[in-house]
Amino acid sequence: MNNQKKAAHPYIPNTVPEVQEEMLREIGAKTIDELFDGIPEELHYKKDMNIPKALSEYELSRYIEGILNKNINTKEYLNFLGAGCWNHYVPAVCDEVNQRAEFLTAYAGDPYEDHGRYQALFEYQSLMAELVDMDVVNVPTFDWAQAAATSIRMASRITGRKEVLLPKTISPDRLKIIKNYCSPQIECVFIDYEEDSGQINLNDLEDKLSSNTAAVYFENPSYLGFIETKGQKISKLAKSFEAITIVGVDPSSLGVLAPPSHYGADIVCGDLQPLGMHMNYGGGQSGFIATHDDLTFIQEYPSRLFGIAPTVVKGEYGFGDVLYDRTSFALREKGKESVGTQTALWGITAGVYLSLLGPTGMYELGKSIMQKSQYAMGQLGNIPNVVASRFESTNFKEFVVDFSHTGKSVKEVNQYLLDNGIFGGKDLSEEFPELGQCSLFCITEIHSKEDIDRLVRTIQECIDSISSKEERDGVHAKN
Amino acid sequence: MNNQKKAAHPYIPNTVPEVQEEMLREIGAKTIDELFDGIPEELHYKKDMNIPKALSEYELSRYIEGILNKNINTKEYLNFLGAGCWNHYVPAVCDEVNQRAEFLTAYAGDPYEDHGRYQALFEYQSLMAELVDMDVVNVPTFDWAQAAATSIRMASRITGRKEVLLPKTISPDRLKIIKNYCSPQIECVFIDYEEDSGQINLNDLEDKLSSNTAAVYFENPSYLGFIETKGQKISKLAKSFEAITIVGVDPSSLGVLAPPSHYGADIVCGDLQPLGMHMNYGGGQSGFIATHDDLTFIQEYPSRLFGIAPTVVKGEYGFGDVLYDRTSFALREKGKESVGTQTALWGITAGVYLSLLGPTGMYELGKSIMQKSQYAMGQLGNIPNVVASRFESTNFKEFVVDFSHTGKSVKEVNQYLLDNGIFGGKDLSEEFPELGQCSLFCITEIHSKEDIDRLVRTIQECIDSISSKEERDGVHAKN
Amino acid sequence: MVYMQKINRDHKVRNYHQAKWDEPIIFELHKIGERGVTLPATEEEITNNVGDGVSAIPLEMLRKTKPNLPEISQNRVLRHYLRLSQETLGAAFNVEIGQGTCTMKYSPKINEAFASSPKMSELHPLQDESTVQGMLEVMYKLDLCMREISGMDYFTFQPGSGTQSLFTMASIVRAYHEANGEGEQRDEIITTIFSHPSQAATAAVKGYKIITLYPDKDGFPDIEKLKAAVSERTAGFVVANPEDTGIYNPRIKEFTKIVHDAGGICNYDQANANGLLGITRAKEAGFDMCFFNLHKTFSTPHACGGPATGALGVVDKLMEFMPGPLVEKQGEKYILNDRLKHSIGKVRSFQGVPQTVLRAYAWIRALGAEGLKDVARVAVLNNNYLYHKILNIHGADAPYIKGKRLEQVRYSWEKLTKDTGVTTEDISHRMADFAHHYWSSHHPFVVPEPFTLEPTESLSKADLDEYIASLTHIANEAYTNPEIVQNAPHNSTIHRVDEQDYFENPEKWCITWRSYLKKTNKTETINS
Amino acid sequence: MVYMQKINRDHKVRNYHQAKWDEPIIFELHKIGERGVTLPATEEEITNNVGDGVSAIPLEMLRKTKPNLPEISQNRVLRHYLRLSQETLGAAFNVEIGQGTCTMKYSPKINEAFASSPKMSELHPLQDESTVQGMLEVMYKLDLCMREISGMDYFTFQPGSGTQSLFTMASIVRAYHEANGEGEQRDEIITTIFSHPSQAATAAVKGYKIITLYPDKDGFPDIEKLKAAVSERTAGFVVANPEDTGIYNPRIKEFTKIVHDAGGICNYDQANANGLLGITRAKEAGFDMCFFNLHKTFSTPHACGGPATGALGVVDKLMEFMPGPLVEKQGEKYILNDRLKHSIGKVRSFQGVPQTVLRAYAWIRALGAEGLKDVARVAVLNNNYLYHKILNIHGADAPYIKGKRLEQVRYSWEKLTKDTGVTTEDISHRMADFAHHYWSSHHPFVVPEPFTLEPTESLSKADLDEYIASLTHIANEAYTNPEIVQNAPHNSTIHRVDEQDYFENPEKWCITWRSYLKKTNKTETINS
Ligand SMILES: Cc1ncc(COP(=O)(O)O)c(C=O)c1O
Ligand SMILES: Cc1ncc(COP(=O)(O)O)c(C=O)c1O
Repeated sequence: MNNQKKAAHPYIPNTVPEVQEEMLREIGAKTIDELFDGIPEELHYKKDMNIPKALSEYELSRYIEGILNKNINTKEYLNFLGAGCWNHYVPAVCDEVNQRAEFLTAYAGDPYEDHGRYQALFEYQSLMAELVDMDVVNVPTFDWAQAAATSIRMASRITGRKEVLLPKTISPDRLKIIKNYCSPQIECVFIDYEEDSGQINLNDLEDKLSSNTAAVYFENPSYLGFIETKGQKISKLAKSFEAITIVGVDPSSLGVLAPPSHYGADIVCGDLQPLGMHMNYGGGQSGFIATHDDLTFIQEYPSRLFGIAPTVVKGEYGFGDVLYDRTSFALREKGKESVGTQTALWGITAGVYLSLLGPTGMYELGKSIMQKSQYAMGQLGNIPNVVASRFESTNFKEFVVDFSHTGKSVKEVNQYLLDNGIFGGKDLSEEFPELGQCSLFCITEIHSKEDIDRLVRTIQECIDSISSKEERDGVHAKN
Repeated sequence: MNNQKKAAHPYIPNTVPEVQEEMLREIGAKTIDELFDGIPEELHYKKDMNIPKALSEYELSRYIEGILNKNINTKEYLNFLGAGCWNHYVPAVCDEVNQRAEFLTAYAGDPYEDHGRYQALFEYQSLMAELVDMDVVNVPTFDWAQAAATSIRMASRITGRKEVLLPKTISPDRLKIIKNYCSPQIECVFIDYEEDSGQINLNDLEDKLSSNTAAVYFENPSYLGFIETKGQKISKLAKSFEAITIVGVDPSSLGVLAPPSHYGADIVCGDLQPLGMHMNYGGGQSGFIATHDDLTFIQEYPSRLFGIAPTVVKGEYGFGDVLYDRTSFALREKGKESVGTQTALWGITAGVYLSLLGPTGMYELGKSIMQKSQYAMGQLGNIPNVVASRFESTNFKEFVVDFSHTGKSVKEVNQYLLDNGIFGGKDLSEEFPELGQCSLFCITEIHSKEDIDRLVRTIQECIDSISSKEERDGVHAKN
Repeated sequence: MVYMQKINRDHKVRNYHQAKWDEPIIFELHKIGERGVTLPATEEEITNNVGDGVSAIPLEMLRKTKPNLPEISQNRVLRHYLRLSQETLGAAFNVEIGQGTCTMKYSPKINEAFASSPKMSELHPLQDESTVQGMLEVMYKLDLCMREISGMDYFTFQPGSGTQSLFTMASIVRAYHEANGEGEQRDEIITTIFSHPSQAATAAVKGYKIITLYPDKDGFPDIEKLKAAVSERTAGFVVANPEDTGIYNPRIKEFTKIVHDAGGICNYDQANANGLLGITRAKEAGFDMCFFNLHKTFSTPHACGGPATGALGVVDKLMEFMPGPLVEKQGEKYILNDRLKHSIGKVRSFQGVPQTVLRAYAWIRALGAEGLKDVARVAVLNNNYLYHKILNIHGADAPYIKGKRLEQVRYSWEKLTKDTGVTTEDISHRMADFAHHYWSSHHPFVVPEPFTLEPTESLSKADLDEYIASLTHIANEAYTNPEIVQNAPHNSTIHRVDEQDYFENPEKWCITWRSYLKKTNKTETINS
Repeated sequence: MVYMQKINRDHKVRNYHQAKWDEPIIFELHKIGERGVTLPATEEEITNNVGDGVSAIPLEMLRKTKPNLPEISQNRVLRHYLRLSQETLGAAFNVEIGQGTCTMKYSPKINEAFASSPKMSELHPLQDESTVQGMLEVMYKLDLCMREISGMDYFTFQPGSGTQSLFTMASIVRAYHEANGEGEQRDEIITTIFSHPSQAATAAVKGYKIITLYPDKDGFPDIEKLKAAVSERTAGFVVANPEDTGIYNPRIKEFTKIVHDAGGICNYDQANANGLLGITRAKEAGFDMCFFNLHKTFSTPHACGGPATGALGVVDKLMEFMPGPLVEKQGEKYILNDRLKHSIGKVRSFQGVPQTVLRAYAWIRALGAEGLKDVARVAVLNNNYLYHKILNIHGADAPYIKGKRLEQVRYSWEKLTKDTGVTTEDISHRMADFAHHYWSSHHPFVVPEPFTLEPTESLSKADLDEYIASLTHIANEAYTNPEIVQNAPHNSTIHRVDEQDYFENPEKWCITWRSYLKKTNKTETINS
């Protein structure tokens, strides 16, 4: 009973020696090593990898939990960061569905094994289509940035043109991705914004539009949180140059904000993360693209598009891939861009979220975000020398707070907030130096009045205080 | 868009007014109130219940998490409490299975709807049967205490006798339950233990055995953690009086300890909690009963017993209730005791646990508990004036540490440990005053050497220190 | 034919098939040497210090051979149980109406998140009170809610079910009379035939003689029989109201008065209180104790049959008899009070099943007073709608007084069985073909060919209509094609268990796999 | 006949039926007024302060009518998706062999517990570094492990998949040559036909001309063609090894040398590295970059097709081109370094999908160096066993060089199709009847009537035998009863999609429900 052999690993049943021998016999090989004979001797790795030895499940869980305990999460601290990843409430049903072992571990089966996956994604497409009020939505891509890049490439293919106009207020992080996806074929040209309002400068837009313009891309709400109100004018201008209008949108706004299709967008894209995804340190992002049911556009999607069809049995819904031959799966480099594993589970989850909230929920979501963020702007604006919001536009969810006149840098304010259990807004001073000491705050439905008041109180305190570090160093922040 | 009606509650679809009207029309009623006409006016509750108004899911989750945050759990503090609820590692697969929506929300369906539930419980019975090496195991009862009480009542019915002998070292909490379940029909008589070893005093047992004795009940390991070694002798003695031997057992010991059937037990019972149940503040308890495949015993089970059978289709396993007509479901007060909702999900989970660990895992579990608890006893015993273990017997998992000679009460030691992030042992000084300042510590496979060393260090510190309270009060603990 | 055509979905019953995985018994998955999970290695320093540990075990107590458990890799264990789970029709999956008296309602997912949080699941029941203030707060606050709902004065959540609550009530009745010196004399408990069998059974466990009242022609427990039954031997009375018939007994206050006048204690079985929340209370009807099943009315999941909780409330004078400890509030702190003078002791280890208490409390807070009342109102609306529709099905009836019912109804297929030979059991099997549960009744079948349905507030009108359509469809089949019903199920995981005495004959029954192997070793293989 | 008889379980293929729920499309569950979840109410003080909030929205930007989403109670939404989940054959449920090239292995449950912990899931990606030290530690330590496994010098986990890794590699190739002033000149990337289509496709996205090598008679990319292809226009070479055939190209070092000599960069697609862990490494084979799919070799769940992670490693000289930021260790602290001189910028928002990085790291730690090597050894053993058995099935073959294969094989039913008319697609459908996945191949079908199987280390011999038995059974059916194969599936949730051009014809395709409603409104209902 005590002379135990090396046990099989729980994840690898056939580490049992007798089984290995039996299988080798069957194959007609003597050793497992023999099976690797096809690899030239010189390429055999002879050393032991420097990776610690196996942990049992309990040891592993204690070890990993120990590491994770070094994090401080947004349930522990009050969070006002947004800037592309937003702190919304995730209904428990969303988690239940995406943690179901079936959905969690399915992959690329046919509708005959994975009917449920196909239906759930078809439903996601359909629900999202209602939110943006367009007839075609794809199986999700990676994130907003990549969805935007693909939308731009679609526009470029459709128009045969090689230039895209984008607003200067675009998220720098997102822009990096778009640029990389567009280069070398498509050039990114930037449109100025109106200094007071942040809105796209229509004159500049008109100046830059040309017969080279494949598309005008803009966002609503913008990265800096304000609502771009001249959507209709922008898309008309674009159309007048036969350019395509692409609008990136935060779907959590669409219960109250007009969907871009209502002001002339040809392609709508954005991120699903607000619709039921935990932030996951950024791992909840998921991109969508929507268009009208127009062959010209549909055939340019690189993504899978699931369609509905009857089966040979009366009453059954079947599903399958629409125009599969567009894809790189079918045509390799001749296909439209590329497709592969993206973020399907988040698509299913977003579908669950939209089903749960329904039209009223989406309206209330938007409304409560409008109310709470306006309240926060008002309260923050009451702090002497704090300007909230920096831009004279209407904001949704996010807004720029200007600390330039407080004698404190955003960095200092954020450090003070952190010391008091609050994650302050995104520091914009590097990305947008022209704005001075500005910070992007995000308020959603999860913030109670007390949360906002606490933020305001703490910032007030911070501004009133001479930071202890300053005291220690005997210097004052200069800005 | 703004004039919203009172929304339907998410949990109650038919709170939609139009639907209610339609249904009332169908029924032929005017109002819902009318449906309650059968309740006399004077019994209608006219007031509003004093229960706060509904919270949305997010509000609820923040509220409840706020309350739960007031707890300190055993992942945060190092825990050495056992005493009937034990801190073992729960493999993730156990949680996955018992959180599956199907198992979580099933109840009392037939095998034609709930085949999986029947099979999983049949398998649990079968796995547990191997652990105790007997042929019959029931669908789980509430907990060890109630399983023991039922075992005693079974014995009483079989023998027609009204007295049960129990060791004085039995868990007081468990005893309260047994007594309540036995009264008024069956009297509990206590057997002395040997002062040095804690073992049942065989002379006293022999004195108390008589033709009134329905059963001798004892535990292995005992509540105080030592292994009762004279099982064979006890059961022989019992048999010589035609009494039934019942042994309560901690199943986590059965990889290394002989199952009671090997030393003459007729009925074996115990708690499943160590086999894959989180402690849940005591909500993980679950009782089992096992016997031989003997009609005399089987017909006395109050519990459901699932059996296997063929169906009309070749190769199908079917399941159903064996001897259903024993139960109170079938026979009301003429049935054997009573049956109803108990702890079936924990039975399924224990089955998963046993399947995961297998024979080797159960052996290693027992072995590592033996090793670690012996190590802990050794190290604690090295602290001057600390006696570990109080009893000269071999222990499994738990052991009694005697602080009587340290000048500290268990209460003081535990407070010191608590202040240092450790839940100390169960204070026995009230339950077993004859033992002085004794404490029951529990060591399982989850405790690392460093955990044990930390405990020992901290106790050493405590004993070395004059507690600040004593200092403040200017008094010394007297004991 | 150019455009897409609409897919015809006019079928009236669901085109269903249950998952069928044909899984072996877990022992058949055994492969020597495989492992499902490994355990933490004991540190070398410990092994050096104490050796292998097991050698310390006295030889007579050492296990000689390892238990004959299967050896299976983790993946395969998980796959097995995942498959079995799919073969189980949980309440979350079906139009859950057919398990009458069980109040199968929606168990909100958010409450599972609370219950499985380590802040709940990783608490040891003997932790210092200062470290479980949150847990105690929940228990205390649920107590307060329950008091509002029932009018009782104190609650315990120790009982692990309705049955254990009934047992606890019987225990308290005994302790009460004993404290009054009438313990011996009062040896009878009165109950009714439509009450849950556990009412009678648990009273018998507590040593009581049982007197069972049968229904009068309207379906109410016969009040004249009650009058005749009470005496100085009456210890208590235990009843549900409504009973399984769903008819509220309007004379209940007379009942409790009769019992009280005879010196007995009145116990209210409110396992299914779903039609009564905020509508009427135990106290006003004259009861001394009542209990609720948190796993029924209060939405906690049924978990294949527990763990669960019976929330037991008592009036003031019975407080000192309750099982301890009780959670109390002392200033800002919650404490456990275990100093109840005449306490019956305990009925379940520690504090019962606290994770269920937490779920129930969260459920109440998600509804508020108004929502709780909506629960009752909609449950009753749903039930009356169903009732109305079923009375229109050929062959179906609901015995006893006509008019409205509360939250459930016991129906009868007496006519259909007479007409067609198809029994309620056959229909039960056939309902499985459409993904429905369907329960007949406890024994004895006072109502012939009974079935008992309880739609809760969780179901929509569309759900009810689906269930009704399935019943109607099967009733039609019974009249037109009875074999299809009698040979059902057809679309379940398994087919009918072969009609032999596998469960009654000691030579054939196999309660465990080892028993199956032993018994079948003596015989041939069958090809049924 | 007295004793229990053994139940005959000698059937060779699984007696299976997939769950079939016949669920409507979610819009059909709409009932006006129902709600799935409610949102927190805005406090009155706020409303008093700012009004309804929406009035502030400029009129032209205000949504005029609510989105036409369905209104459904929570219970029903959950029921719908739970049912759909059961209709999905997740890897956790089947003998997962049939999705060749996808490395469908066991995703340990413990890793899901880590990933769904709020300590992971509730982190915002822009939190101060001091508050995400645990997260950064995991990323850093996985980087170190990956370096060991590959020999590369730095890893990024930003790419969201294998495809995005390939895109990133192409981006780095471009940036590298641009930095060397050869950006314009080097405009060709060489790949192979047996490589994943994304290799060619992503290079094309980065503006490259693609040169595709076809296999020689043994199945290796034709080395002579490579020699002919390279030139001063060669920017890079990208290849998998083994390719989908499972044959390791023993001359791989010659390949990389040829490309290097021409000035190109060599990229190794190691999406499926399951046969190679601890056996052979990218570095020694001469590659400059490689990537692993954490959702394949490293066990993270495939999630219906993401979120996922491609772990991309580069040699030192390419470090400055990587997408930023990288996680680095500075003393005891982990920091994000975003100061890479020639960085291509980014490919995915923030840091990619960190919860997947966490899972993969936990998986590696559960295995250790030895366990990782066992993964490769057993994956290869399993594959050769399967290969050996399949070659014995009448009608099946595996083209190209005979002898051992590594972790997968591309097979062919060429003979069976010729003999019987049954195609690989038919067999795919029939495999569903026994709960199996089965994948043919990417296009074009270089191998006729192909199928591609990849058993990982997660499967036992019994699992493999079951899969083989199903294939053998179907091959027999093809020869004896081809219709049953050609009309399959029979036991799936649904039957074959009607053979019309529903997915190719713009008048018929319906990519959303609203589109379906619009198009079918113009037509009759069909009763297919
Ligand atoms: C009226 C009534 N009483 C008691 C019970 C027993 O409850 P439990 O199953 O929790 O023991 C039930 C359960 O169905 C019931 O309906
Ligand atoms: C060899 C190879 N490369 C690339 C990929 C693409 O990976 P992903 O699906 O993650 O984009 C795959 C996926 O199947 C693959 O097998």
